[in-house]
Parts: sequence; structure tokens; C-alpha cells
Amino acid sequence: MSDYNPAELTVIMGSRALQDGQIIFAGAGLPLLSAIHAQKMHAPSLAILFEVGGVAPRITSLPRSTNEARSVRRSVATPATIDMMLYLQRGFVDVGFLGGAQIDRHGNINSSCIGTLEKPKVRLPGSGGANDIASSANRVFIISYHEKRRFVEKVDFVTSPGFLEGGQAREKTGLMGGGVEKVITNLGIMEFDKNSRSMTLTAVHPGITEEEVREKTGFELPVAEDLKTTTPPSEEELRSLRALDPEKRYLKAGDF
Amino acid sequence: MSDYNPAELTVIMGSRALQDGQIIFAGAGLPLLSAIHAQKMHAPSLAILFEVGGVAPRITSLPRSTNEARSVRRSVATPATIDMMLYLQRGFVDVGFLGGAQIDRHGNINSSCIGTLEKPKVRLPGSGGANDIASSANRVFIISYHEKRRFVEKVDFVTSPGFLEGGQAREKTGLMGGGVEKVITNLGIMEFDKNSRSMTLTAVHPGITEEEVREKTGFELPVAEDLKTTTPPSEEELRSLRALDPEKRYLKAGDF
Amino acid sequence: MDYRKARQEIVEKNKGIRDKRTTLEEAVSMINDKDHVAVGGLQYTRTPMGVLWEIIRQKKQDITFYKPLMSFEGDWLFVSGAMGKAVTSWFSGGVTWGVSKIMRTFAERDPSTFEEWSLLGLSLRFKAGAMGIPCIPTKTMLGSDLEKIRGLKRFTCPYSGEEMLLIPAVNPDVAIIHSQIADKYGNAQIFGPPCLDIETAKAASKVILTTEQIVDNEHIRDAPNSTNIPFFCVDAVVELPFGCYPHECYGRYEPAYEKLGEYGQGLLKAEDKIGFVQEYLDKYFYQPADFPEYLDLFGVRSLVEATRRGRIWPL
Amino acid sequence: MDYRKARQEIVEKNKGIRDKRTTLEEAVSMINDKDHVAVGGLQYTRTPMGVLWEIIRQKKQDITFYKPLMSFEGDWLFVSGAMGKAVTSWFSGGVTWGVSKIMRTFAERDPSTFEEWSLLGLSLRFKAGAMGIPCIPTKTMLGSDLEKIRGLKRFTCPYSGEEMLLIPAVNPDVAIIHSQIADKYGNAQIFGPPCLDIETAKAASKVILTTEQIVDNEHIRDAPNSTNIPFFCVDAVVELPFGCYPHECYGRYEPAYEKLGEYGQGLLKAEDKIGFVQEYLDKYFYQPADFPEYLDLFGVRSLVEATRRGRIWPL
Repeated sequence: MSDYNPAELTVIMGSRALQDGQIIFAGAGLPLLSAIHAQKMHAPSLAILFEVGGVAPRITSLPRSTNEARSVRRSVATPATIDMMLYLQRGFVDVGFLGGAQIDRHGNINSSCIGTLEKPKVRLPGSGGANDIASSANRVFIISYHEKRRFVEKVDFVTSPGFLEGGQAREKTGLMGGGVEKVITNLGIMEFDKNSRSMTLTAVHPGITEEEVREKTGFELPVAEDLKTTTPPSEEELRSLRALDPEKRYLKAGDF
Repeated sequence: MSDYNPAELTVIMGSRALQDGQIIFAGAGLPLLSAIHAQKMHAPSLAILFEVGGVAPRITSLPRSTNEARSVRRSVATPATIDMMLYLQRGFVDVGFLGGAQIDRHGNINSSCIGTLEKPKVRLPGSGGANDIASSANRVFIISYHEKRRFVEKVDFVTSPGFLEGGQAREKTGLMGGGVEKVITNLGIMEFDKNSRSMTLTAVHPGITEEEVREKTGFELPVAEDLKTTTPPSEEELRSLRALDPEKRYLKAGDF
Repeated sequence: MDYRKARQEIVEKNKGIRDKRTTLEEAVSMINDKDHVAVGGLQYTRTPMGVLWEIIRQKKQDITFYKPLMSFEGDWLFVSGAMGKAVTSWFSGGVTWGVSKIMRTFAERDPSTFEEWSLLGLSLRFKAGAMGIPCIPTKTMLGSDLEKIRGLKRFTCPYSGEEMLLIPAVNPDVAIIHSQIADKYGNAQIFGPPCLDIETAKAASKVILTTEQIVDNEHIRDAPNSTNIPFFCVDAVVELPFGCYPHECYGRYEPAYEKLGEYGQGLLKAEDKIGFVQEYLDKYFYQPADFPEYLDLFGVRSLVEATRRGRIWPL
Repeated sequence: MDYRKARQEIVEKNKGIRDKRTTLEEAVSMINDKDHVAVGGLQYTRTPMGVLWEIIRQKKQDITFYKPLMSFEGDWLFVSGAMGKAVTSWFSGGVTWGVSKIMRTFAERDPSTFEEWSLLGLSLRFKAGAMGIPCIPTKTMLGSDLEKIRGLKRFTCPYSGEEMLLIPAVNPDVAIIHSQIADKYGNAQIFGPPCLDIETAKAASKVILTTEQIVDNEHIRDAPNSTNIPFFCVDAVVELPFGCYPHECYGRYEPAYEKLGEYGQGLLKAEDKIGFVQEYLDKYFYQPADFPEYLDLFGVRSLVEATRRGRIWPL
């Protein structure tokens, strides 16, 4: 088995979740790395959209931000930001790929504050386009480092809606996008129960145990009856991925 | 005194109502001819906007339609139709210049039908942008041939709102644009009483009597106390105007 | 179309970067009888005439056509039976050719065949459809009889207290659009006014794009600011030079004024207006074997002259 | 700003084609303390830095700044006192430089100084303002805590029955925008993503435009499709090469990454964060005699290198 670190593993698992021909929104960092990696591996026609106004750019070197000229080079179009975001609302975006400081049982994401917004312990940068992606993308994948303080029973602030209080809450509030389909971490893959819309462990990565995942999750995490084990990253996947981030800006060995 | 026909007279009077530096919407035919004539005479920086998507084009030969490539040549911008029309709603358009099949006492215009819309005697082409101009331009000038069947007590159909039922009716309905300021015809100029918002004759053209105007108006037309007589077209104005329509497509001797 | 259905059709369709080139026949076969079809361009500029021509040839019936301003093509669509209803702000031949007698015949017989909106009102219907919202507030049409006959709802803005009208979104089944250039994926670049084409492309469930010229994708990427419609909106791409003829295509050719005038004058003089149009349809629409043979009826002199007048360098 | 007042300011202003060239000092004197100012660009792309620089130099106070995503310039505006409130969807230095400690200092002390919207939510505020409507429906932010803290009103579409949120329009006092080229009348051509600049230009009462290069009006008329902002929206035009520096201007220069990194790392390491920024302000904002002297602090090597990396032919 090849040697890889948690960041590399997670990005490769994220990449595998993407299909050729999809239209996706991917944030800076690991989500973007997953998307570009997917283009190299199995999804050459995957089209990436950036909120700043880039449609299907050719990304050769990894940009620091998805909102700069470097990230929209050789786009097929450079629409206004509002037009990019409205493509989500109209249903054109197959997948939205998000991270977040806190994620809860029902897939709600917090990127606004730790504590309350009136008296924050930590004020975070805020939604950016994440709320819009979570509200309206046809499906959402969350990519995250798996630790107890991130996977909480209830986020301090719902910046980006998952299934809200669970059950039919999301639909009832009037939202159209499909909500969170998968949560991909360095430990495994979680999906959501059809009725309760609670996060459920459906796959663990090679060498990871069910117990380890539950230990590092801040709420009672159900486990699917047919719990799977993912296929480990191949040499080819790792070689291709590492070439995308030679400076290891994102693919560091520790937490990400 | 120079010799001129009613169409020439009306266009010149329309032209004089425009000021340099204004942003205007002008429909095909006499309104457009007035605007271009004003540019040649006294308003070189008058900017004409066309609903198809032309901003301040250079019009050298008179287009058949304001909606073709010929009419937007050498524009400074070519926005989408909706953006052109929204400039009206946002308040960017100083003057809207309209014609119409019927005009009533309160400046309402009909370009939809003679008779009722359910059982029309004549179905007319419809609003185009006229309703939007009448609704939202900062002020509207109407240019028209003066005859009883056109100047009616009440239009068969309010395609484009003037002061609706008069008084404060226009403001009460929520409209923002200033409404009709002047009606310019081959006989004289009419404005609107500040309270009743009823059409009032404020000027007659040289050689035209008050009685003649009232005779050719389909409703009781009040006359301003200080009724003025307009200055006749100058040789220079006529020469310049005739050069714009050498084929006399619009500047015919008869009705227009 | 229902708001949720309109979104679902976009969600479910294959929006990927793929070769979408096809024939005019194949593309038009995507349109069904009774569909709601939005027509690009405005009056006689950048009309997707080739697609209308093929719609008439394929004997489609009872379609609701949306166009910001309708010109002669409305006559042809009515008389052929392709158009059951015109949704537009203005319907006539052209200012200098008088009011369309065909429009009058149809709309005076059955007023519901001509659904009138103000130009901004109709534009906002497409804008709302394009934005993925079911309605949008406006001041336009307030107080007019257009407000009444369209049965529009009033709305008081809860923030400002302003009295507004709500314009309902429209999401047509198909939008048909003609651009100067496009790549095989459907990235379309329109020069001159884009009219309502961008809004209709996003509002419609399917988009048929004809283009003067298919260019390499790298050419599109050289000037991405000029792309008005991205590939994921488009379902079929047909290369069709002179695809607006006898209407115009900005920067490429002006209208064949003489041919439009011939039709306009002919119609004015004809005693049997419908019969006159039927003959026109037979000659120009049904008889030609293909689109080049249709263009041949106008003749090389007409095409060359329209190009000479209309060409704007460097388009 | 009140809906009716926002319209009236447009109605009354001189919108004509006239020479609007002026100095940076004169242009910025149009901005008052406590104004609402919309800033063009997004994160560190096409920031109208020259105008922000001059705002800080003129010691403007307590302005509400709107920007789709804020970057380091937010630190400088906060510490100088120019910014009383940031209205944005995201506020940080940059993903690789961590969360802004300055933002945290201000927003944790007084949460009302950072008014958060989703990016589409904020975009729609400007869109509504630009369209001349007081609010606009959307699905975005529904059900989230952003809906609650912004106190947004729910709305049921009377045509479809859809549950929507209403986003209130915003009409700032001033929009500040930087374009690659413009003519002296204010016809501005932006290359690369226009971000929210077109919407803000139409929504604002006044527009200050800086541009890399003033070109002849005929050049604008040669390519009217590229004009994003027409002259009648614009009130002042300032030619200001490298006007976004150390941020980037698409097609002309990339960010001075090394200089941003120097600031970002310096701030991370500094014990007295506010003091560190005050020193930075003193050196880069208050000391230079004029904008070229400010650019001189970055040095020719930095400008040439940023240009080499950023230039996209033929811009």
C-alpha cells in the first residue's frame, strides 16, 4: 500500500466523487484541488465555476484564491459575480464543493463565528458564496478534516444550510437545492439518512475503524449496515495529485 | 416667412424642446427626426438611447427602425434590451419622446387598439417600449398630428400612462416618472394644468388660431391665459432638417 | 412552465462540455407542437430565421412564440399554423411598411392570439426566469390597461412601502438564438446588442443555437469577455451562414430591405392577404430542398449587397 | 438610501456627455464622512486601491463600505477610522494568509462593524438597486441564520405559491470602480470578470471611476460591446496606472504577492496588531506625496514583475 497523508487521502476521495461532464463550484484549497485532480484522472470535461466570474478555466498552477485573474485564465466566459451565483439558483450547478469550520449532524455549516454572533469567541471570515452554494447547488459535497471540535451536534451559527433541523425541514423552508449528499473526511465518508437526514457513516478509509470515526465525531454517529471500506489511493493518483501542489501548500502532512 | 409643411413644423418644434446634454429615448419616425435635428442645431451632446441596445450612436442616415444595426452604429455601448429599459426605471432617462394613435385629455396614449381589446375595430401594433417610457422617463414629450380622432376625451385603451384620470391619480398608482410635460403638434403646444392635469393649450404656431386648435381637438381644450405664439422655423432649421430626410419618408406634405 | 418543473429540467439535463453540433432538421425536432418557444433578436435584427424556417417546414403547430418585438416572421408563423399565440410587446411589419394586415386578421378574429406586454414587462418575465425566481417587482405598466388585461398582482414592498407590480417569470420550453460565432460546445459570442437572448437562454429548458460560424474553442478562450451564452445553457449548435436572412445579423449583413419591401408592398396590395402569404410560404419555405436553396431565392446579388452594407470591421 | 431619494438623485444629476477627468484628490472630495460607499472588484482583484488610498489620506471617517469579498484593504480602512462598518460576504486577508486579525479585533469588540450577507444576497441588493426596484425575491439564505440576523422578510409568490426571501435594494452614495480603459466621458471597459461593478455603478448616486488608461472616445466606439459602464452613470474619471496595486488588475498585472505576503506575515507575527497596521498606514498611505511616490515604495522590480506575470495579450 502506498504511503499518503490525510490531506492527500481526503482530496483523492473528494476527487473520486466527481463525475465527468459535471458543472461544479469549488472553493479554494482542498475542494479545488479535488476538482483539478479529477480533471486529470477521470473527468477531463468537468467544468469548474468560480464566483468571481470564471467558467471552465484552464488551471495549470494552483491559485491562492479562486477569485483572482490566475484562477480564471483561459475561461470560456467571464460573467459578472451575480450571474455566476444565479446559475446556482437556476439549477445549472451539479455539485457544490464546500469546507467549513463546523459541520453538524444535519450537514449545516458554520463559517461565521464560534460562540454567538452578538458575543463571538472567534469571528470567522463569513459565508462568501458558501450559503448560496449550500442553498441552491443540485448537490453538495463537504470536505473536511475529521475532528471532534469540527463535527458538532449543532453548529453555533448556520451560515450554510444543510438539512437544518433534519427531516423535511429543508424542503419546508422553501429551499430547492438538493442539500448535502456526502461528507468526505480523512477518516471516511458520511451520507444522510433519507428520513431523519442525520449524518451516517457509510464508508471508512483503509485502516480506519468505525470506532475511531465515532470517537472523533462530536455527536452520536450512526453507522450504515453495509459499511464499506474505500479503495486506497493508487500510485497514479498520488503522483498526479502531488504534481499539482509541489510546494505542499495544501497537502501538508498534519491537519488541514 | 419660409414655406414649410406641418410635418417639418412639428419636428422643428419637437427639436427645440430638447436641451443639450440630455439623455433621451426617441421612437422611430418624427420623434427620432426631432432628436437628430436637435443634435445638428443646438444640442450636439444630446444622447439618444434605443431600446434594442444602442447608447449615443452616430446616426448619419435615418434608419427605418430604431431597432436595427444601422441605428446603433458607432454606439458607445450596446447593452441588452432589458438593461436599456431599466435605465428608464432607475431614472437615467431625462426625456422620453413618443407618438401614439390616440391621446386623451390627461396625456394617456393608446397604441394597442381602436375599440375594445376583446372586440377590436383595429388591432394596433402595441406598446413596444412606449408604456415603459411613459411609466418611467423623467418627462415625456408627445409628438403628434393634430386631429379630432386622435385627440380624444378618453383613449380606448391606456397603453402608456399619462396622468391617468387626472389630478393625483398618476402619483397614487405608484408611478415615479414625471409624466407628460408637453404635447407638440402641427398646430401648437399643449401642457398640463398643475392640479387637474388636463391638457391646456399654451402656444399656437404662427398663423394658427386658438379656435382652429379647439376645433381639431376631440375634447374641451382649455387655453392658457398667456397663450404664446411660437417662433416660425428659420431657413437654417429647415435646410438642416430637410437634409436629414431627402427622400421625404417622414417629412411628407400631408398628414404624418 | 411551473417554477419547480422549470428548475428540475435544468437540473436533470446533460449540461456538460460536449460536441453539440447537429443539423437544422435534428435541432428543430427538439421542438414539439404547443411548446412555448422564445425567439432571439428583436424586430428584424438577429432573428433566428433558419430555425423558424425549419419549424414551418416541419409543420409544427400551435406553438406559443415569445419575441420582444415581432416583424414579418409573425405573419409567416401565423399563416403556416405554427404559431397559436404571439407573446410580444409590438407586432407589425415595420414602421415604414405599416401595420401587419396578417396580425390584424388573426388578432381581430381572436384577440387571445396576440398577448401584449410592455417591452420591459416582457423582458422582466425572461429576467426572472433566468434568475431562477418566480416573479419580480417593477414600476412599469402600473396603472395602465396593460396591467389590467394581464391580471398582474400588486405588491407593497415591506422594506420601503413602495407600491409595485409583480411580473411573473416565464420559462419557455425552448429558446432559439442566432449568434455571429460559437464553438461546438455552444459557447456563443453575440456582437452588437444581445437583445433578450442572454435572458431567454438562461430561462429556457432547452436552447437551440444557430451561428454564422463555428470557431475553435481556443478562439473563444482568447476573448472570454465576449461570450454571452456559456455552453451549459445550450443543447444544439447548428452552423448556418446567413441564418437570419432576409433579416439582419449585426456586423455581418444588413436586412435585404428590397426583399422585405417586396413582401411588404405585395401584402399591402394583395386582395387575398392570407393567400398571398401562403404563396410566399410555398415559394420560400416549402419548396426549397435546403437552406442554401432558400438563400438562392434571394440571389447572390442580394446577399453580397447586404453584406457590403452591413459588414462592421473586424467582425 | 431611501428608494425615492435614490431615484431622485439620478434624475437630478447632470448625466450628459461631458469631460469628467479630474484629479484623485478632487474625485475623492465627492465622498463624505458616514457615506455608504460600494467598492468595485472582489477580494484582491481590480480593487480601486487608489481611491481607498486617497480616502484614508483625506481622513474620511465612519464610512460604510460594501464589497463582495474584503481583503487586506479592510484592515487598512478599519484601523484608519475610514470604515465604520463593513458590509460584505467574507472578510479575511486571503485563504493562505489566514483570518484577518484586524477584522477579528474590530468585529469581536463590536459585531455590528461586520455586516455579513451571502455573496448572492449582497449581489442581489446591488442588482435591485441597479434595476430601480426596492427589493427582489430569492431562495438564497432561506432557513439559515443569515436570514435571521439580517431580519429578512419572507414572501409568497402570488403566481406560483413559492416561498421566497425578499432582499432589500441598496443604493450607495458613491461607487468606486477601476477599469482597464475608459474615455474622458466615463465610458468604461472592464476586461476579465466585471465582478459586481456594473450593478454598483447603476445602483449608486455617484460613481468615481479610476482607469489604467484613458483612451479616445473613437476607440470605445470601435468596440461598443466591451463597454460595461456607460458615461451617464459616471461622475468623475481619473487616469491612474497601477491603480489597484498591490492588488491586481486583470490582464495588466497580477498582485504583488510578495508584498501582500510581507504584510500578511508581518501582521501574523506582530504583537501589537493595530500598531503594526498604523505603521503600515504611515509608510504607505500618509507619507507619500502622491500616488506615484506610493508605487515607488513597492519598487520598479515589483511592478515590472507583476506586469510580466499578469499581462494577457492583447489587453
